[in-house]
Amino acid sequence: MDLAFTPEELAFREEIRTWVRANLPPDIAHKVHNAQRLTRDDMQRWAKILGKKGWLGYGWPKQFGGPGWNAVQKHLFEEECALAGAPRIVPFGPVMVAPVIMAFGNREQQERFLPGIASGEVWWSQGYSEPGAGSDLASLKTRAERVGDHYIVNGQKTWTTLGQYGDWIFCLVRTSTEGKPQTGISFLLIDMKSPGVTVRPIKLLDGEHEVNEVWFDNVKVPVENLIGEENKGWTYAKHLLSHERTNIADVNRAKRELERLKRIAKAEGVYDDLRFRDQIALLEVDIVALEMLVLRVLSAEKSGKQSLDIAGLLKIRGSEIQQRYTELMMLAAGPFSLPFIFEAMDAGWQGDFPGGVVANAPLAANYFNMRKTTIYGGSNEVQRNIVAQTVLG
Amino acid sequence: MDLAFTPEELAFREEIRTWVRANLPPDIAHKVHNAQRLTRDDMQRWAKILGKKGWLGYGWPKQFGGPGWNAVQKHLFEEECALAGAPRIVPFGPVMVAPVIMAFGNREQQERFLPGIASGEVWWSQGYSEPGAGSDLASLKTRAERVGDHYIVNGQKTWTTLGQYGDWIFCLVRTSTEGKPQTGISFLLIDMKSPGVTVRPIKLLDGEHEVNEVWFDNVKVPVENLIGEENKGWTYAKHLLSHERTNIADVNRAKRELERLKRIAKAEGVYDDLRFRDQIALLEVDIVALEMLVLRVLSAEKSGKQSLDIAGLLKIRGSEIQQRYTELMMLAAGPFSLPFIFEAMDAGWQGDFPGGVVANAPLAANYFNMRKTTIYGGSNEVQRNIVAQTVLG
Amino acid sequence: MDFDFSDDQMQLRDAVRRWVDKGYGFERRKAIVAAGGFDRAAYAELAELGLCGLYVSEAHGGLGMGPVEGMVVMEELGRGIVLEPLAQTLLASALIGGYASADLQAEWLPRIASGDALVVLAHQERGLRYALGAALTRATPQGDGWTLTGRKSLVPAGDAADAWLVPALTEQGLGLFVVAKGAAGTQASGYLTQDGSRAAEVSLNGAAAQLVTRDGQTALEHAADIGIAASSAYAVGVMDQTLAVTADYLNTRKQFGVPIASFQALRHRMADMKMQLELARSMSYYASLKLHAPVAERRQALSRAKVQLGQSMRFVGQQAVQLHGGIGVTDEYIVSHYFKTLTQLEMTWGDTLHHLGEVSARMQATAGVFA
Amino acid sequence: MDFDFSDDQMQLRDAVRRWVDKGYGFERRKAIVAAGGFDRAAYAELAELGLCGLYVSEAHGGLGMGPVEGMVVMEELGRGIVLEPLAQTLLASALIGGYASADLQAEWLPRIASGDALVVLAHQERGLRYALGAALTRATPQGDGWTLTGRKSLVPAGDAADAWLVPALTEQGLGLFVVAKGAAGTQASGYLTQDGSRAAEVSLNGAAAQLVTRDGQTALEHAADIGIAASSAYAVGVMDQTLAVTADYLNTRKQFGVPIASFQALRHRMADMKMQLELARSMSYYASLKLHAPVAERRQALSRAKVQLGQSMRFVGQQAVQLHGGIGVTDEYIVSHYFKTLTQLEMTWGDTLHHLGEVSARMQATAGVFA
Repeated sequence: MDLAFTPEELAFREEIRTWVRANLPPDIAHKVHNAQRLTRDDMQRWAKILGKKGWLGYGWPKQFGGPGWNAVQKHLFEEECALAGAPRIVPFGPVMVAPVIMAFGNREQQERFLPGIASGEVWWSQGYSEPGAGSDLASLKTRAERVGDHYIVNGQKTWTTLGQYGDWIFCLVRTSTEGKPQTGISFLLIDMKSPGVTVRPIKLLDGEHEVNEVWFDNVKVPVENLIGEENKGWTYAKHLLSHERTNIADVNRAKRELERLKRIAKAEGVYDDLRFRDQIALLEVDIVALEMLVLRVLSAEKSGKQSLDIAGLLKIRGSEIQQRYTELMMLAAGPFSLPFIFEAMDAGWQGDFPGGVVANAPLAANYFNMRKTTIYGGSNEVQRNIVAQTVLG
Repeated sequence: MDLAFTPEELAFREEIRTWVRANLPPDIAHKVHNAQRLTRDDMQRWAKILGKKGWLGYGWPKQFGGPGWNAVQKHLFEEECALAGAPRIVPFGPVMVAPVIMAFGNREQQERFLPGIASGEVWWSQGYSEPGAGSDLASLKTRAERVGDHYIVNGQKTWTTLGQYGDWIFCLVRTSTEGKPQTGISFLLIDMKSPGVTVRPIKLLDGEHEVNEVWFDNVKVPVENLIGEENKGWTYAKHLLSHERTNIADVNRAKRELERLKRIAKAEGVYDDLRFRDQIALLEVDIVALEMLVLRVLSAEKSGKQSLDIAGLLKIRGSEIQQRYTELMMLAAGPFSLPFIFEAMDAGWQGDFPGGVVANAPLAANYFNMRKTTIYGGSNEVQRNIVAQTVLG
Repeated sequence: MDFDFSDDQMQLRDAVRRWVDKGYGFERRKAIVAAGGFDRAAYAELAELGLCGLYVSEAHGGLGMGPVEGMVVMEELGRGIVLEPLAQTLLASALIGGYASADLQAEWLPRIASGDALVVLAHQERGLRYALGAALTRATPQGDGWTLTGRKSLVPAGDAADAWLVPALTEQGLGLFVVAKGAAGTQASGYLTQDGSRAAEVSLNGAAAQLVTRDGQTALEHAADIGIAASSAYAVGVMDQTLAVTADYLNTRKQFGVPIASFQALRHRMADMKMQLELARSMSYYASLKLHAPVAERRQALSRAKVQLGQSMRFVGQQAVQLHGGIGVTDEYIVSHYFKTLTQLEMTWGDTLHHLGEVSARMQATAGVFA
Repeated sequence: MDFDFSDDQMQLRDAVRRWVDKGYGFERRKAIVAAGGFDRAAYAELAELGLCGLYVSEAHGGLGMGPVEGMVVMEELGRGIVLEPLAQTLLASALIGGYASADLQAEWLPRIASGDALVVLAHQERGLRYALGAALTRATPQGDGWTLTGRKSLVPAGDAADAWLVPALTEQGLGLFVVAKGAAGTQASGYLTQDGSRAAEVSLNGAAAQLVTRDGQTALEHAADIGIAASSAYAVGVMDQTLAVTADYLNTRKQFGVPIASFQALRHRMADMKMQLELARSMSYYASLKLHAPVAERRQALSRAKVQLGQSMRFVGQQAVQLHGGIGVTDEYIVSHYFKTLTQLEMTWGDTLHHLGEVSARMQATAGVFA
């Protein structure tokens, strides 16, 4: 048992750090460190830089062109990116659909789709959720009927994050209504430029256009876009969900945001107010404890010697902490977080901000936005059901 | 709408205050104010003083010899008793069984039992809970078989508070196994000196002998001790439970104990420690809010104009607050609450107490003891079920 | 000790509720937010109901009512998350009616009561945070009157108002002044706030002002306490509606083939929300009923109330969003607007930690509703 | 970065676990509490397992092991809520081994390792609360040695110990001394504490003492940190067992015809307890692995750990009792003893608020496991 990273791990981290700091565009890092709005171009620029280096698919095995890193290396990469102020990698392509294509797609699909994902050229979206099917994913209703060498897809997906930018979307669709709800589901890749696909924005409580409804009206999808076997999609989807790893706790971002919280508290004059400072101290303990929890999971993954039943805790705790740091940032600014000036959340805004501190502009919006974290990806209530199952059977 | 008591209510309170302060034995008040152990004699002495004045059955209507006070007057009486340091009235006789006898007993039973309760001469116990039947009271198994002009009672009751002092016990017993569990239950009054009644102590986590098991082995009970009709006991028991009033929140005691907490915090040097003091301040707000909640219920009872759905909140909040003040008292003393010296919790103990402050002696025991409050009288989980029902249907 | 409402109070409540239900629906509110967060026409409707004159004496054309009526009205406005700042009108009329000269009263109170003049408090400055009583804005005597120079932040509906009540430093300490918006040297620039209501930065550059009182500190603290009581009542209205729509949603929404209201963990959350609502309602009563208490008792009571309200608002708002799931974080559904309103209210007139500090500093050996 | 245990560590764990399971059952523990809360025979059995020499160098007859082994052992003792204070032995041997002269080491360490001498820290004084470093006890040089006068409270197993490590004020500041129990002028009077373990008041009246180090402050802070790490590990063992018996109970106990483990509200509580357990276990690792870090980093880390442990212990202990219902508050059933042990541990080496203050005072711009 050893808390220190090995010399090899430290050298690896140094390499990553040097490269990230040299290649991350400073304008993007500045936006991330100040929670300013990122454009599609910001996200794409960074994705393509990573893609060129071969690190956009940083979790990929070597056989598919990835770096073949182990769990600890992936974590160190994520940490260096987060601390340097890199945007989070949009996960739908490289982190979500790619592993499914690698595991269950045929060689032709792999050769066709993986390069565009690895390079950052092709933007993928996720088509899982439907209205009325939240945590009860298997109750989905979008139909795909086989007609000759195509499927005809009809239905609606929702909460499609950044779907307005999507080139392709991977979808769970119903190809059979027989048996249990889980058994009639298939996994389809759909070109979003196909006739009959409509993307409609959903405005969230922070005023942002972050998620969408995606409608399918007699959309023709070639059968070669089916992953694996018909009606086996649930199995592949579960593989994908099990692939969501420790990064779900997002502890590295939490560490960066804790620094930002302290900067804000100092600027607002509450860092030396014992009452407020105690709240930060408690959050610091929470973040260190979460980081230890993450490291334990990583170590177990790396060595393969222990089987831990704690991965289910990461999402719950990570999301609570995300909500808490945005809450404390807003409370630190207090009255000066009240102005909700949409344009002031963009980089380079030249107007006056009430109280004069434009860094406060996005604080309330960040807080509002983070309410989603305990809802999405399996609500924390569903996560508690799962944890209880491990304890109680 | 008016926060002030009426002149009549203020005069009433003054009368009560004067009498209580003149008649409450100082040695008993001293014990209560310092959470020292009360003996049976302490409790009986105060009960008889109240009984002589006609105030032991302070909630009774005039027709049964009570003072006929309204809800606000009862509250003021309870408050004056609590603040003066009077022991809580042992409720099983005057508060619990007496209203059942008044409502459902026959005149002979009323004449036979009520005077002994009103005077404090006869100590009653409660025989509701059974092992295996906690919140699921209706699953009780103690049997009473009718044989001639007697019932033969067999079975076991548990958690019988202060049952070691009991002269009589009122019991829910099963007289029929047909129909729903609730329909075969009868309400019996049993002389605890009857052959076949055995009382065994249960030691609680604080080391005290506060509750008991009561065993019935072929105990003969005359049929004239049956309240109301056979198999209708569940109705009477529910009447009794609905009779537990605002005093369940025990806010008056909480106010007294908040004073004690502040005394302890001062003695331990943490009253001026901002971090600890904030905890007291938060509790103070909680207690004021609870008192307002209680006053709203009282006002509604007095006027009969509003129907409030908040009485179910009183038990939850009151018990949480009881636990919190004992917790804070213990934490105030910190290391000096660790010694667990049983004899030092009695009045007049002459030994050395570690750290020299004998007032700290009962703090841990008080904290331990109060864990029961969120469990008994319908656990707070059951209470939340009930509250949720009022909100959600 | 009596918490029943009088018949008059219930009639007042019903009148305001009718207006909110029929006249201030979610769609109208959205349109007002889109148009800048304040609607003079809606404010005029409040005046027509008599609400702008609630705290104005009958001699000056108002209703001459008190804190309980103020509470009744504010709770109903909370139900509709009404954006127009009636709380400001209540405190402005109380300040002018309680501290200003007879002339000043005669000049302003009738116009406030009629809704012709919206007068709001402009006290926030950068660096003050929740402190009352300091100010960088300076007041200088000039002839019979005064001129003010400084800058105020977050003035509610500040660019739509007709006058501002401005605390400013004189040589003798903090005074309270009234400045008409049209006066030379004044400038106001408005913007939206978190909950969709309007605020403004107000700059004063030698602006002509009338003195309300030389004891600005006392008046400002009084204003804050009226503000806390009013916002507490408003928040109770918001939370009451929040619980209602959440309960409806849980009973309607199905997952795994059953209404999610059947899940015990969610039921218990609902019970906890009910607890927080009723504790908040209790302390809202307490706040309003203590508004006429002696100053020290009043200040202590209002801080206690705000500590309870702050906790309740945060819990109820966050949990309502959570229990709604995805739809809870959308702009189209009303629950996110309740949540944002409750969030903003926590940071209005001092947040929970601030008032916990006040309670802590004011603690006595004994405590209770009557102490 | 590796959280696997070595084979040797697993063997050590198994050996201790076997002894706890077979040798230190609940009945034996009850008997020890009834007899005063400390059993020399049980302590001798710990010595036989080699545990008393865990931190003693092999040269002095010990095992020369480190914090990870200490953690492994303490967690297993926690599982059995073992009353005999091995944590004291660990810190006493670390202090003598790390700060004392070679002579003093040779005099005490072999006897500590063999279990012949139980040496415990006597640092608490009235008024100190959780502060380290002050003392009213005075040390006066006398010939080659020193004499000590003062009174120490809450000395673990203080009247059963053979010697005490005593911080006392010299003219040059706080020193650390060792005092043999038999020495003239010493007196110890023992009593039970909350969790059933033993403590004593120790009075020193010109008692002969040997100097361990003139830098008593550094040594005492080191002792506290070893104590926090040891008690954290012990608490994790207690909580692990607490969860296990609670889960068993929920699966066994029926209400309304079904096991109460089927109620979602209770299931979620269990999930929250699991969360607190694993956060605590994570921070127990962190505490032990930071014991050899530079002083400032070590102190910060151990305070962070205690803040997490304090919260976890309170939640797990209270909820375990609650989920058990009536039987949870009885003396006969083990869960109340877990609860009391966790309660006492929170107030040992500084409670949650105390260490939150430490964390707050030591905050830097950045933070994390490695900073």
